[in-house]
Amino acid sequence: MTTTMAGALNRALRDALAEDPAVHLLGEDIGTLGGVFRVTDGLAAEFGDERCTDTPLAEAGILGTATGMAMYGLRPVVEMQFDAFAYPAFEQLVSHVARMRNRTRGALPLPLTVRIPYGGGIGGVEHHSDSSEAYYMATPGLHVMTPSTVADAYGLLRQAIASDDPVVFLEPKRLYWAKGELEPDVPPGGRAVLRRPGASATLIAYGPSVPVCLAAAEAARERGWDLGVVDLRTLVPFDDETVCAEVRRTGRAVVVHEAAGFAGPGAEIAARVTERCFHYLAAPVGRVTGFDIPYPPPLLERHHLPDAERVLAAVARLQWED
Amino acid sequence: MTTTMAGALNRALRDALAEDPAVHLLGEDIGTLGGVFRVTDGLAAEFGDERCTDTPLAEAGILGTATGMAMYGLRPVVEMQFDAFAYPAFEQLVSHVARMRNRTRGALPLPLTVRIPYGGGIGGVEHHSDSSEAYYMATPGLHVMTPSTVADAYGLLRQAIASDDPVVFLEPKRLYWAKGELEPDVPPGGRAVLRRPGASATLIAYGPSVPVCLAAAEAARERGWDLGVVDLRTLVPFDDETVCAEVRRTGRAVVVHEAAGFAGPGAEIAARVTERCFHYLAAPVGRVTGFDIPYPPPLLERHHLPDAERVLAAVARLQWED
Amino acid sequence: MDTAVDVRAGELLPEPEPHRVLGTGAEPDPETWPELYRQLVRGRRYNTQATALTRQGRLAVYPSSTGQEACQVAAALALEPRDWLFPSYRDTLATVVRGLDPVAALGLLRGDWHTGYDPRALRIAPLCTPLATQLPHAVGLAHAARLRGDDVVALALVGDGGTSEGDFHEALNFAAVWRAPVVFLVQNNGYAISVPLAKQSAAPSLAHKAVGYGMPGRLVDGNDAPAVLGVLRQALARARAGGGPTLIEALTYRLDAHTNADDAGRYRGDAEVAAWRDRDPLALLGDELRRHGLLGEEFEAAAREEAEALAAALRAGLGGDPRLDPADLFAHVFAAPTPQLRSQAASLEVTLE
Amino acid sequence: MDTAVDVRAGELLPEPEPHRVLGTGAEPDPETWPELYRQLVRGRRYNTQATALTRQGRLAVYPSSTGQEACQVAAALALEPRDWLFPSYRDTLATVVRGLDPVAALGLLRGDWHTGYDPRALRIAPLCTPLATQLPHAVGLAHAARLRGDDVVALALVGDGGTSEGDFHEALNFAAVWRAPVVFLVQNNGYAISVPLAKQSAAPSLAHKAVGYGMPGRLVDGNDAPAVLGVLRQALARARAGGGPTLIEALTYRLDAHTNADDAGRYRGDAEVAAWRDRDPLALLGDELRRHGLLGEEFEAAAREEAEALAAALRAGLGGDPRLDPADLFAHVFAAPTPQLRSQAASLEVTLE
Ligand SMILES: Cc1ncc(C[n+]2csc(CCOP(=O)(O)OP(=O)(O)O)c2C)c(N)n1
Ligand SMILES: Cc1ncc(C[n+]2csc(CCOP(=O)(O)OP(=O)(O)O)c2C)c(N)n1
Ligand SMILES: [Mg+2]
Ligand SMILES: [Mg+2]
Repeated sequence: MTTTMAGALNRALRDALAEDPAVHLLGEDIGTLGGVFRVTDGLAAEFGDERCTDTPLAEAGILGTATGMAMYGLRPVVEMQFDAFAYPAFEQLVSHVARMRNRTRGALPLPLTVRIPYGGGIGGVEHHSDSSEAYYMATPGLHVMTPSTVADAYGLLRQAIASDDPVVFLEPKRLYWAKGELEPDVPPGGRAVLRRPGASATLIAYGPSVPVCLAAAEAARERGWDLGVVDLRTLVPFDDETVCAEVRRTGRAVVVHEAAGFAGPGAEIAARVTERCFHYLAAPVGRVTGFDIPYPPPLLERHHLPDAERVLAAVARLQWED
Repeated sequence: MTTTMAGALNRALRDALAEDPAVHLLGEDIGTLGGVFRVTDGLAAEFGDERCTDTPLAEAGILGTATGMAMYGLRPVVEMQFDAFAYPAFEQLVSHVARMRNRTRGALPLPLTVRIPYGGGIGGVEHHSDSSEAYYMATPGLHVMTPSTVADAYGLLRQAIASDDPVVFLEPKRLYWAKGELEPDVPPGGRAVLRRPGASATLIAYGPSVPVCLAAAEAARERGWDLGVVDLRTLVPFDDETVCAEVRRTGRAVVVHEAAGFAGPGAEIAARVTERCFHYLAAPVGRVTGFDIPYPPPLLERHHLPDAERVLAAVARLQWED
Repeated sequence: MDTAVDVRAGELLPEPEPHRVLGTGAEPDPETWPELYRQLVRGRRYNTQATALTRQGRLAVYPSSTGQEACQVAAALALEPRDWLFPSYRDTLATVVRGLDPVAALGLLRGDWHTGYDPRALRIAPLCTPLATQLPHAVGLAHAARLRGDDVVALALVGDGGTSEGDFHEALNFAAVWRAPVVFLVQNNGYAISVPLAKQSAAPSLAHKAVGYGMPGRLVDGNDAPAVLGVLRQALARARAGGGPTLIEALTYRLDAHTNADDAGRYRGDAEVAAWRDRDPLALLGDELRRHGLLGEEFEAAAREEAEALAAALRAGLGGDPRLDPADLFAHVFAAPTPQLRSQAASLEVTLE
Repeated sequence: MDTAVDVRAGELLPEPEPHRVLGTGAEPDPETWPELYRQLVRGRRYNTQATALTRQGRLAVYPSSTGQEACQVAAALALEPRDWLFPSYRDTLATVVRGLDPVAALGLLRGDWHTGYDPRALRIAPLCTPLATQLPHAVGLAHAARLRGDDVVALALVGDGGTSEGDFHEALNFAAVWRAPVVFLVQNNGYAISVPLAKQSAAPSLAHKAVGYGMPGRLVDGNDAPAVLGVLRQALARARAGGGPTLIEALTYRLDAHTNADDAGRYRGDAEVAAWRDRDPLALLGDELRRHGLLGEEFEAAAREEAEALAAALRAGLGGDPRLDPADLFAHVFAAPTPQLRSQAASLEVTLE
């Protein structure tokens, strides 16, 4: 079935609600309105206000009450309206959601999914385009997933909701309307997927940057480079095996993401790939990222976001001479 | 003058209050009590409640009102009582403090210092021992400083308060009672310092891990390694020059910190050092860090925290054979 | 150990009925009422023009204050130039009434730099998007001014939805404990995007929150411009005199959708909107002025003309595409760019060459 | 468009004087009062013993509830076994009165694992340290129980300082909007570490915050155990019957320092403490029971004996050093350890060999 990523997410939520009465959705404007991105469209009508609830406008309250619901055995799925509006819930996320299982030595698992639309490229004003994944990656106790395809949007979200651990599920805003095939079976979370094989170098990306890398790989053919593209799909846990197998084969790698480079996700990826593939590397792992600046005004965002051009420039820097 | 780090910080605050009427301290229990670590001891008595204010118990409120005070031209210095208790203020920090200058194109600078006692090793219960520096490093618009010596505690805090930009000032709890010489002149923020020269390999650390590295370097002599120790002092901006000069000389490096390894500060440090020193490196940059777990109970923390033993084990892995 | 409750409690509760002036037989004030009316007419035109410009792609998004102009205008007019205004994203109109260049006020919503003006020039804080986060700023600024001995009051605007955020609570509490010269105006327009007030709060009124902080709560008809102005002026005077903060809830209605991108038909019916159209703040004040013969044809024509001039200025000012310099991406992150930012700026420059 | 304020407002305000039972001539309840007293005696001994154990290094830290035992005991006794208790770090005693193993309750404060017990066994949430963050958990759990059709009420404890946090506000608002079966008990002991209530709030009382959420606020003498129990039982019954949440403020006093590590002499005088010692909850109830001849010597002796047994159990249970397994560091981060955690666990094992 062909659908959009928003449609696939909607379908995943619907199927989860239908299959498991413990699943409850909470968020701002997710009921009657169906969410500002329409990801919950029709769900309140189908399952009622108590399964798909418009909460008061308070993110710590949303995540905190969802935590209590999970303590009672429900499986809450929380929507944060935009990336930057998840920050008020940061304490609940870091100090409770990520730690409840550990703090209680397994007695209180916390099966809770936090859906966060993230990233730029949609012309959003201030606070509507943050790439905040580094914060979640740096918080032990959270799984972090982010789909780049329609199939993964459905499949990973179902897995996230079914997980007995808390999952931060990052939805790339600018792919909400991208179309693709919905296939119910996708590889499990924690596994990266080679979206495109390539012999010259490996591009490592996730979420909104995967299509950028695929475009770059396409354009690279003209320049004689055969670039592979790995889609991480899951940032925590990290699939060292798949990523390193590729990098060892090609000996060259570039990590691409929208988040600021400094202490961004690419730092960890570059560091761990280097630790594991050092003697295979012809050049240091490249990073193509957003600049180390607050997210810029929409009219300048195209300069900030990695594009195929910048990816190829980084590939060119991979010391092809030697 | 010999004093403790807590004493040096107290002195820095006192001198700043005395010199600049725009400096105001805000925090929980910083007035009458002098702070739970006594860093503000005597300041309310000397400068009055309005210069050193016991606020209501609400961290977002503290940082948010301090932001408003800075907008009016004051220089607030905020104390967060413990690392994990800064999380409620995360939205104010990320969405406002870090961005006010940029958002207003320089019209509203935000000269504000956020002091945060951080790190473990003091037997603190849950939420009292977090190493949260990765969050601040990943937030463009913030300077991040952390002293490891009494002299830097004084000097860097004075610089932080004098800075026209917001500074997250991380105070290593377990060094509060460490003694040293107070010297008013220290190198400027943004500059790393070589605490100990060494020819075999370079240990890169900051804050509470600097003494650990110095001890490791001392112990390493027996094993025939001459280890240098770089104290970063400032995580943002990062002193590539000093760090890379050392690593190029030794060809081997290990980063040490208490924070969890995954997406921790060491990821950025290892990645950027590798980018800049790739062909000088005999081995990938090592990382000795806290595990990827929520901070453990006090009775287990010694296993979690990097010690000289673990540092030396990492040094041993730096491929000395070839 | 005296555990008896403070007797002031009763005085801090809001009146049982929202304060109203229009239609109560109150004597019109020829100084302020016509001026309020003139601004309401301008304000309405500003709203309709800005909304129209979104349709033409000249503005990325516009959260209209149509229906709420009485609050917007009164908020701006109640303040002295030395005071500070803390607007939310919906309050561009208030900034324009306060004197901000109408095009500069829309910078954020146009995709340009987040704050298209110098906040210190007219003492208008940046339009604030993260809900309720501007409230502690207002408190801190007011507190700082008082510490400095300056006669400055801060007025902070927030929506009904925003009152649910923790920052609302913390700000009001700090204000009361510090007796800061700050006034909080909640524009209760019945909705937070699609969420009606009943899902936001079960309180008798939002103004009833005030007593829990130890400040007075006032309730006012938010479509009655003289009433809003009056209540605001009282509260500001009280703050100025050292009496501390006040929470004001203005009952109003957002006649347009949340923004041009929103489809209000999904969550509210026409009948409800129609009922509020009958209480249009322009009509309410205009009718009363006419009844008292205070709205000459000439005055009305001049007001309309002025409004059209404002609309024309908007169209002209927003006609072209703003030219932003990519180098500015790095210019104001810090007082002086770090070495890292300098090198990133250089790399971008190379790409752009 | 009906803008008149809800008439219930008046009913939601707290009584002008805190509710009291002792010394009012109320008939003693022979069912509950002696049991309350027995628990108060145990509770006091628990507090003194735990504090003593900090001095011997057997406990890392202990936030004592000496002086607040009436609140602790009443909170535990007011609940049914099927209900849930959400304690803060100061409320170990309440968990012990509810039936938790007195040594397990102190795990956190001993440096052992954060929660030394299975929260589901006795329906006691983990002792919560980040202030007020447990309140939304209580609301969510109560809401979930109601959605499931279970007859479960949650009781959440918080301090006066904790009421300043945003999470307090958000939790109470959610509770009221959802009519969740939850009761909030604020133990107003006058201080947040060193900060007195006057720097925390300017409200007539903390119970006055309730009306701002649309729930009843009750004020009770927190050293009057039957009064606290009565008010709690009313509120819990109301919640159980679908009446929604209640905010209760209990006026009490922390006779000890904040924790054993705190020096209370820095921020409060002896006279203040002495005045509160005169209103010791044990003495208040004991005297009244004695006046009514309800406290036989035998009963008193048995209570003391039980208390000593509890203290002895503490000393015995905390005598040795707990043995923690370093492998457990990795065991419960996730349902199943990630490859990364497995390899970190392996590396630690190697070091320890
Ligand atoms: C912290 C935060 N959460 C969510 C949002 C997204 N959002 C923008 S406007 C809005 C509704 C606000 O309602 P209200 O406070 O009543 O103001 P109004 O729009 O009616 O003027 C929401 C949820 C936001 N801007 N900030
Ligand atoms: C979010 C947060 N900020 C700060 C602290 C540090 N802290 C621990 S107890 C305390 C005082 C709490 O006072 P109150 O709520 O009145 O409870 P009490 O200790 O009097 O029982 C503070 C500031 C914390 N635990 N959590
Ligand atoms: Mg609204
Ligand atoms: Mg207290």
